[in-house]
Amino acid sequence: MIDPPRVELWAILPVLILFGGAVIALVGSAFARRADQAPFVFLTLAALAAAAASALWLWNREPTTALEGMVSVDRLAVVATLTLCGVGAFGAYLGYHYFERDELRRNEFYALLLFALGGMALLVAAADLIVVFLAIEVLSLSLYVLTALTFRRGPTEASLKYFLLGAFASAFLLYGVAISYGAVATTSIQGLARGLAGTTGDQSLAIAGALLIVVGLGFKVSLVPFHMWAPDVYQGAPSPVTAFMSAATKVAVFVALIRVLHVAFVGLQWDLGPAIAALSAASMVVGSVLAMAQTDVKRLLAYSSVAQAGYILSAFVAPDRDGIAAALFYVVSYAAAVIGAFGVVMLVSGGVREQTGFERFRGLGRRRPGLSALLTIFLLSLAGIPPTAGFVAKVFVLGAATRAGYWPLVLIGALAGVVGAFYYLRIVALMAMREPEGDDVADPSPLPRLVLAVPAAAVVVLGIVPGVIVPVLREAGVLTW
Amino acid sequence: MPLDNVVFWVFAPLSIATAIGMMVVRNAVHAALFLVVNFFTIAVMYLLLDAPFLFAVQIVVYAGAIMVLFLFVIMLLGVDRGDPLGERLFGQRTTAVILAVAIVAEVATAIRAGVGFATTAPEGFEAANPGGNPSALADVLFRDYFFPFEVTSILLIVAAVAAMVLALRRSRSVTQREIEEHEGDDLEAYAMAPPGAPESMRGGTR
Amino acid sequence: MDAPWLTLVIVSPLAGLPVLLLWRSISDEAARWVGLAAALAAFAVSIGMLANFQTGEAGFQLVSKHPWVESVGLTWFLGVDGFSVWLVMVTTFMFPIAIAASWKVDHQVRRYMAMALFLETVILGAFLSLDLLLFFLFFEALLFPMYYIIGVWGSKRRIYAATKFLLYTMFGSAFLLVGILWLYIESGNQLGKATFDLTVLEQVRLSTEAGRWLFLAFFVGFAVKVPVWPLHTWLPDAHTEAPTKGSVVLAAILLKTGPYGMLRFNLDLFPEASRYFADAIMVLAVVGIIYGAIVAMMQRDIKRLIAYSSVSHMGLIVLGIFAFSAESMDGAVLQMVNHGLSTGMLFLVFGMLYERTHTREISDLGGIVQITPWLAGAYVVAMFSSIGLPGLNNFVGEFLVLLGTFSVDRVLASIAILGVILSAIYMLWSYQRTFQGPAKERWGTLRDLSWREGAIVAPIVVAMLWIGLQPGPMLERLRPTSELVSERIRTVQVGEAVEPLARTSGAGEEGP
Amino acid sequence: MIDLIGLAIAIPLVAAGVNMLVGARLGRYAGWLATGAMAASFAIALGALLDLLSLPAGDRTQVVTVAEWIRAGAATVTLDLRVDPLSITMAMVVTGVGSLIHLYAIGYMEHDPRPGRFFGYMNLFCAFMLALVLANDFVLLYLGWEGVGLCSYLLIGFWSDRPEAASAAKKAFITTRVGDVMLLLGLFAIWIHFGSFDFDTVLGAEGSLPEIATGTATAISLLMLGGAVGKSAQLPLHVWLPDAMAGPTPVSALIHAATMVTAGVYLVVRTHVLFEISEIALTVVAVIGLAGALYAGFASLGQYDMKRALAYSTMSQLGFMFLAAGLGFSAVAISLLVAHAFYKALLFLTSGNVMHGLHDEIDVRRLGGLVRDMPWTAALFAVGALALSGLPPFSGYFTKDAILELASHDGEVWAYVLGSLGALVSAWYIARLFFTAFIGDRRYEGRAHEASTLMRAPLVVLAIGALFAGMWLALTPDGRLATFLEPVVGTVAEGHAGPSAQVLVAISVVLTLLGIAIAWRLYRPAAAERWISFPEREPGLAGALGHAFYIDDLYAWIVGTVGLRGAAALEGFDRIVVDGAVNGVGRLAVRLSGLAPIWQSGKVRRYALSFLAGGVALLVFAVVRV
Amino acid sequence: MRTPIAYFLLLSAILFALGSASVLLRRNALRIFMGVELQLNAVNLTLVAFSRMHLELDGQILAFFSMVVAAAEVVVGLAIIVAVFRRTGTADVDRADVLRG
Repeated sequence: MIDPPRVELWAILPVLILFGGAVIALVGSAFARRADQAPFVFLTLAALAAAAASALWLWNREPTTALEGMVSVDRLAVVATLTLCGVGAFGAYLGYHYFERDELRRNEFYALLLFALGGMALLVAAADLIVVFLAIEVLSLSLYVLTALTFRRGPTEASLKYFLLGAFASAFLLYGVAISYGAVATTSIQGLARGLAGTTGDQSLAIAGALLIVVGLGFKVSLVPFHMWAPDVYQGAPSPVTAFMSAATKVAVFVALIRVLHVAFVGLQWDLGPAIAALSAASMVVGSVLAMAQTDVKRLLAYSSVAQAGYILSAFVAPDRDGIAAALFYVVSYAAAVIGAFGVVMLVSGGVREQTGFERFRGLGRRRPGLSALLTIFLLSLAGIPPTAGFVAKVFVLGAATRAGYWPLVLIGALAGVVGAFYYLRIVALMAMREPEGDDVADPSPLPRLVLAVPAAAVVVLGIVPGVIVPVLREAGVLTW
Repeated sequence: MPLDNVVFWVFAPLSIATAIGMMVVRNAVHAALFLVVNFFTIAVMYLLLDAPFLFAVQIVVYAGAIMVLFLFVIMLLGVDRGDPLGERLFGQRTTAVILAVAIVAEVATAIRAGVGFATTAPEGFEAANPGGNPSALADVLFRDYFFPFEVTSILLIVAAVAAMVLALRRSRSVTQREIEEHEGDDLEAYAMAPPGAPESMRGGTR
Repeated sequence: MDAPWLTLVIVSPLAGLPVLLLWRSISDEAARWVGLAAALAAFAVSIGMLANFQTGEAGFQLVSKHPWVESVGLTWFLGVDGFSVWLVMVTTFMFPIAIAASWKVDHQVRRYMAMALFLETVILGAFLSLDLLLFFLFFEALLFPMYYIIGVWGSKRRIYAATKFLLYTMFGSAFLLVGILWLYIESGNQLGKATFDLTVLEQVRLSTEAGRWLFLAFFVGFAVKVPVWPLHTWLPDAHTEAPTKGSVVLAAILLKTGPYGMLRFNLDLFPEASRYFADAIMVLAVVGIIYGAIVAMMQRDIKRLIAYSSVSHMGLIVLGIFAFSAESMDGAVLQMVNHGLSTGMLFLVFGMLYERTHTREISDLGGIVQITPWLAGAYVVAMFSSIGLPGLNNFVGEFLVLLGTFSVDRVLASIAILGVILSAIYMLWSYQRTFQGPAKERWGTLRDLSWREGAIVAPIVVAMLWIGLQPGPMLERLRPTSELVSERIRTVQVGEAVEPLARTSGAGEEGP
Repeated sequence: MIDLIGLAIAIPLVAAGVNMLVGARLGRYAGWLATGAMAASFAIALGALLDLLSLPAGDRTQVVTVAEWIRAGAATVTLDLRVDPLSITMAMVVTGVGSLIHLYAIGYMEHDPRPGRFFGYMNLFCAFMLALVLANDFVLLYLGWEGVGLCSYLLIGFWSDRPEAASAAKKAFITTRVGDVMLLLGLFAIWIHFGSFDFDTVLGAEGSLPEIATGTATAISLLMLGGAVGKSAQLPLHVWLPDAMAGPTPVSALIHAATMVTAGVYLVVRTHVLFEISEIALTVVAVIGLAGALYAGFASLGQYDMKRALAYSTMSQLGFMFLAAGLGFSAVAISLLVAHAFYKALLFLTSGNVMHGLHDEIDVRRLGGLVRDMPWTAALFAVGALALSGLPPFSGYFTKDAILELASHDGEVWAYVLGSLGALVSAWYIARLFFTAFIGDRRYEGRAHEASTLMRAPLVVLAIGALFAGMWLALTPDGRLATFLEPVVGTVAEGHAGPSAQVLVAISVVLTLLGIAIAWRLYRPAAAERWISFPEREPGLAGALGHAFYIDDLYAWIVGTVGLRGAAALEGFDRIVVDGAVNGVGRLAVRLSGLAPIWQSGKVRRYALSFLAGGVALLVFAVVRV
Repeated sequence: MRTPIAYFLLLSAILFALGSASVLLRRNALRIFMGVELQLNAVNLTLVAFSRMHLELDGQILAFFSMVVAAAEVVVGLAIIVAVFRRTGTADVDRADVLRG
């Protein structure tokens, strides 16, 4: 007879709520295949709200691990969960608008979205590599399906690519977990930290494990050279899915990376640092350069997200709370900007036909001043031009990298920023400085604009008074083990 | 020569051979069968490593369930004609081989540093298996790992949903000919404009 | 009167922004007036600032310092001293004029005015911030509105020019950013608390090596803005393609952020490196003077010509800064203002001509003077001001710069002075080809200056004469600062450690 | 009155402002306003002069504090004015001759559409000129210096629709600017050495020489000389003066004969102490002056355009002044300056009459016999010619020949010999002008109408000055200019070398008559077609003289061909190399980016390949790192 | 047992490499996927070997979980492949290259 495990379900309340909502939505969609989607949106939003509330409720808990050390209760998880809920809400609404407009009934969308969010919420709280692995699988499987959700040629192809490479990547991730297990005889994140603390001698095995894990996670956040799926999938997937995926996945996986690199393998930081820096530099350069010649906005943004991932990663070479806070701030501002950007693209591109070529954006400033203004704000933030959050974020991460002494990386980042400005502002120029041509397929409905004004406002506010969240993020940056 | 060595040296080459076979044969069905054999050999390895339960699971789940599923799909799609071995991507094959070898080499180096080629596993594994491997596993699984276990249930639900959503497609399946006809409209919607955009698109340096 | 003058100066242009942004259906005329009113308000406030400026103080005044983002040590830290006070004044002075000059802008007036006001705010911020990160924020924020103004309201190749301007200057500020962050971290290592506070960073002791590298990083950042030869090629394109107001602001004010940055940051923070590189930079500057003038001579496009003349004049300013003599520094700062007025007016008046003729080609014009004598007269005034005729503003600046430089390096000064001849050549030659000679009948119907245009030009002329004949009030306000800085720099020996700067008014303490 | 001297500048300045702003409305009253302003400032200057004379010779140097101009670092510049014999003499010339020329211009410009502008510029010029001569500070002097340059530019190019006028204006400004730059460098050097721009500090109070190394003094003086040469159209910066005749004739008379061009002489005299400290500089001045005198004299012989001929004669006369200054006879230089102001203004204005009477016909080949149509003008011209040629007892004799006399007394034989040759040539070319233009039979159609009284009156005054000013200034005991100037320029050392004064007088008279005789021989009415057809017969000589020995053409080639080619090359370099590099980088980046599809081929196995490669690379790092 | 643990690890490494190689080399989506399966099995072998080495069962548990994950992946993966096949009539991944650049 075995002694029963301690089951502290409160510790994963947000995750439970999300999964619960997912299951309900699933059952609902199963029974009401042709029904109106509105109830599903409300259900989703309600679930997100509840999850966010419960996360807030966890804020003041003493940092600890629960469920036999599988899940960690700390402010990092809370902040990440809140961000995810926000992103999820926008994703849900955009999806609703997207499918509603073309009378596609895709009620599974909400279930899958919630499943993915649940997996992410679990990922950001994971305290054991096996949980990391499982959570990644949950969100990946959901995303594979979401990608294909319109079953047109592009989405299915994108889904196939995403899946094949994703499976390939998860094999590496698992191999990494296995090797680290072999090296330290545990898969608990804090256990790894303790095990590696003070160990001397050749750490090749542990380092190999750590790097394989980085490969697995790096794939999800599309770091060069594991990025090549991103352009195809971002372009192929339905715009709302792209928006959700590009924002939420980065939030979740980067938080997981924080746990892996800043806790589990913190003992190896001086060994891993150069590798991280190399990945970051490669991502910034390749992403920026390849984005320059793009003539499809969605694809351009995909490449840019590769570069953005590089910027976020550059904060990881500084293994301290400031580095973490910098990375978190960047992730948050990036999430706000990118979901907004893809949202606008969705509205401009005219439904599932997804006409996202440059010609659609020519002279948008004349036809749709509102949309072009919104997109301009988002692009400015992505380009890191003040007074937007992107600027502050860039300063934060590069500052962190400087503190760690990686000033060549900083220089590369700054110069890549110039290239970035080139292609982001190319779109601005396209919208504001050229005459419109061709027919206008943009979505006229006002509500989405209002919704997208929220992240725009967030981007600007964070750019002017980053102080409103920086203390919170620094709180979240305090990791105990 | 102790028995386990003999077994290992019999099955390890066999395992590699079957893996290679899986990789090189043209016919998908044959490949799948090779893979089944390979899974068997791995199961044997589990046995050598005192993991009888996994030995069983391996045979049942993999060789049994998964590969059957594979074979089923192969048949369903009728892709067992096998695909040509000719490589169209330049340098793909060479690079792939080089990289594969590189992986083995590197992992080997890491193992040599971390474990050492000579070290054998310590005795006394029985101590870790009170009441036999399965029940001991049960203890660990349902105490320390009960939460991941629950997560796997979620995972399986998601998988089910995914399969449902993907499989219960609204549109009927189409034949190759119809594809060719519909190719066009899809292409103009999804194909990329060739990079190196027309002048009008270029905001920038000239 | 005790008020947060500097903050007021910075935010006052924004007063008009809410109206312009929120009132979507505002009529063009109303939008113009709102823009003008806000700009004038800013000017009024800056007058107040000037009134409260203590003459004879070397250090920072009217300091206001409030923590902004404590966690990173970013502070809203503003202060004005002899270097910045007149740059602020010329900014607030030129903006209403520039806005009034762009009355003819006919499409998207609302956005145009909004951008203009935003631009003014960030420029003022750049001149007034004593917190490096705050400065960099404003310095970067300059780019987009300028880019937008050039790109939307510019002429044919506007997008190319705008993009080039943006990328080129961003390229420079990339290095600047790295330098700032490096210094920030270094201050953290040395003083325990990392900060962007200039007055604190002056206390940081840098190794000679580090100091020099940082100097270069900062210098590149500013050199592109100046622009120092050979980083100048963005300037002609930007000037040429920009709308009149764009050119005016660009020439009159935006370029000054470069030399101002060198004066404020390079010299203060890296005195040793400044001395070490001074000779090389002076040579670059002199090359710029001569080169810019000669290339200007061969331009077929008036705006390009003026742009290259800017390259030449800005070279003189850099020369004055790095000659390190009190006279040359006074001259350099004065010259920043003067160049703003004279080149600004050149663009302004030519812009008025362009509104009538719609051509910038020298060869298309000719004989204008008989048709529009007043317009030509205005152009002549600006032209001779920029040639450096005594009695007009530029002479005082050029005289002091060359005098100070001569006392340091006879040879360079003697070469640089050739620019005085060359400027006469390209200016008078272009004037002859555009305004003199037999009048082309196609221009027979041109209107002369309207009262509005006259009212726009008159203040600048007055300012030119005032500075030209009575520069005393300006000089005596900036003299203490320049003497302080030049004294410090001159005491530095190349390769030796540097004593931190001791300001007469410890700006650090003031403010909450 | 001395304290009010500032008004002498202010009044014309204000008048200029008024004329330039609202001159269009004033119509022909613009001229009267300007003339009135000049008269007023003449009155003030006169008053100041009288006050000065009432003072003992010792303290005839008064400094009027006006304001501080520039103070930066250690440098201080004031707007103070200096009233001393030298400056007041110059002021008298400027205001006196100036007023007369203004008066004349009223008539001359009556048909011009924009008199306001014209008289505005004229007044502005006088203001600047007065600032130049009254300055007590080198930088203020420089202000005047550049200011007169500006006005000369504006006035030469007054009829800017005439291309040649526009070019001439530009040429004048730029050429003099070359000199100005040297002057500016001179000022810098002065500041470096003396730490001040103030006359008293730099030149030292009366008698006391400033302590300064000879080398420095030489450098400073030569730089100053550079400025003077530019302004006074001496070799080698003289090329602008003949072209400057494209401006209205009163301008030529006022600026390019009477006042502005003499600024150089004034500068040399003003700073003569520095020149005297360095002997070299002094010699250079003398040589340049003498060379200029001869060169211009001969060049004048080759001109058919009356005004150009007079321009060269001006240059030659200025050469004599420089010669005098260079030999150390500053006082004589100044007296020649004064006298020259009278008769050269007279000559120009009479030729102005000719143009005015013959609708701008000025080529002597198409004149002749004017004496019948315009007797007044002919007579006045004759007076001017006599004064210039230096026949006693006219001004030229007491001034120009005085120089030669003193030179020979000092034993400067070379100066005397060549100078006398110059004197002979002067007589020759001025007589030539008179013979070719005024006597003989008409070579023009229609009738030339005599100038109006308004235009004649000032000429008469000038003529009187031309006739007797020299004598009065040289002989009358208290009016003697030399003694008056002594406090400033020091005494003229009377040498006793060479032949006696009487002999020299005889020689000079003989030479002058000889010059006139030669002129009569060559240009008498009977020989008209001979000298008109001279170029056909002697193209080489005629060309050399006519083109003033081709120096101008040489410059034109250097600037116009070599210079422009070089500039064009540099412009190309800037466009193609410097800018090309920048754009090249951008283009390269975009090209690079265009290569994306090669690898991003859509083939998932490629993606997997690069994925695996990345993983392998990281693993390599993991194992070989140690 | 006296077979060095390293042998098992090396074996699994080799299998993993072969798995990845077949992902890179095969054009049929199904067979690519088989390669992935082989990789997962190789990893399982590593896990079990390490668990044997460390004398604890966690490794085996992990292997167990990975099997479950593999199963789930297979389900989804095959579904996707089927969907693609229905859409395009082929399982050749090289022909799924509409999205590129």
